[in-house]
Amino acid sequence: MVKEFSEAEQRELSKFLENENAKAQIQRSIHTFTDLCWDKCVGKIGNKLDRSEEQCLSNCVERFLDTSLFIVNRLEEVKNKL
Amino acid sequence: MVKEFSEAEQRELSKFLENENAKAQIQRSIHTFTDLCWDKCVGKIGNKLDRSEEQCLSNCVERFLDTSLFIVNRLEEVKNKL
Amino acid sequence: MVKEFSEAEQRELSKFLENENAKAQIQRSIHTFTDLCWDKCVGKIGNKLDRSEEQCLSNCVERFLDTSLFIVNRLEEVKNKL
Amino acid sequence: QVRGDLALANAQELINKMNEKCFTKCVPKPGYRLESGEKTCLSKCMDRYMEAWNVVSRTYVNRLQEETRQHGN
Amino acid sequence: QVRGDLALANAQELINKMNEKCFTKCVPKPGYRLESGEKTCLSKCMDRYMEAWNVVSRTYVNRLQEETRQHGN
Amino acid sequence: QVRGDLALANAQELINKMNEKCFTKCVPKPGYRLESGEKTCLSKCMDRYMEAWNVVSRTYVNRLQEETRQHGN
Repeated sequence: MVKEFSEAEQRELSKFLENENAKAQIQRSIHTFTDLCWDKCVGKIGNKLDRSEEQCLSNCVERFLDTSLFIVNRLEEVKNKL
Repeated sequence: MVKEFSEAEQRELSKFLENENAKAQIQRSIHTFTDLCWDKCVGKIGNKLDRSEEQCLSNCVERFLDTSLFIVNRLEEVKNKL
Repeated sequence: MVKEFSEAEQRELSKFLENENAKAQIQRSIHTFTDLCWDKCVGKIGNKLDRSEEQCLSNCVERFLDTSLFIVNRLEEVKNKL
Repeated sequence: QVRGDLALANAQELINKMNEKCFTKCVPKPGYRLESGEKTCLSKCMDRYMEAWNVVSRTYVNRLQEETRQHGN
Repeated sequence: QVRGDLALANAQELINKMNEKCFTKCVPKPGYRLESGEKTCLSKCMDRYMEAWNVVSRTYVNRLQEETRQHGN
Repeated sequence: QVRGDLALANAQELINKMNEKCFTKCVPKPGYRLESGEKTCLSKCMDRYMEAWNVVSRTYVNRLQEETRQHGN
């Protein structure tokens, strides 16, 4: 009942799954950022996102990622000083 | 060590599990709705929910479900126009 | 391919895993409490947590746990009266 | 077993939510002990939360039944 | 199968988030039915949410690509 | 392996929470770059968050030990 895979097929499969995992992780992040930045940037519901809302959304994602890098780098520094 | 099931038993079992799954999903939804609608509807803690709080809770669940249907239907329409 | 464990090894292993499980649960709780009590107790970011912020954090954890006990005990009482 | 797990998970989730909601409502400034006023508030809050849970539950299950009736099975 | 599951989970999550965000924005006081003004608001809110999702998505993917380019790999 | 996974999950969760809390506190209006004032705030906020984590941790573990002592094992 269980299909046997050749080694080549197994490598193929595990690469495929890794890829799909990375994609799933990216999509989860997009949902998280949209949630967070929507609350920060979008006010009254209009007929289109206005220029400043769009800019705010894009800055929000970029600065959130900068914050993430800043935190990880600073923790690395602290660890290296120990 | 692993008990063998007859086909009939397997069908029975999988129907039971499906049912339990549906029940678990319904209970999760009830917790989610209570959480959301509690924040929207219940103010100061009194000796009983008053009439307007009860009505608000019930409307909150109904309108949330309407919103859900509205969204799914509208997405279907958009997809069919493509 | 699967290593066989003696009974003694199995007991050892399951005790180890139980322990690690308990530790993981405690760490999850610490994250949850820090999240909740940070919002309640920490205002402007200074050069150190001040005395009252520290006291608030510690009281926040203690009272949250008291609340938890209070709830569980009261539910027990209600159940026993039935 | 499955059924017991479900009931347990359900009770645990109810307790967690009550804990969070009632702590927020009744203990806004945690002090050196739970004051008696806070305990009174917690008891009432638990009862209100369970009432709310019942209202939500009834409303949702009615709605599910109605929709099942309308759309066939 | 995996690919389909992923697309489905993604769509489901988008619907859940829109539901929550747009219900909050458009139905602050739930009444006996969804009023037409509320429905108009929900339609617009859905479109805005998908726009926001696209902006966030574009920004994030650009950033990932830039970082991959900079750090080799 | 299990022990390493646990430490890693713990560190990851701490980073995620700091990211969320400190971004909210220090970058209320995200601009075209992280300003130096925002970075200073982030550094301090990280230190405060870790202090808070330590206070919470100490309080909770003490409490667990006390309860274990009182109720036997």
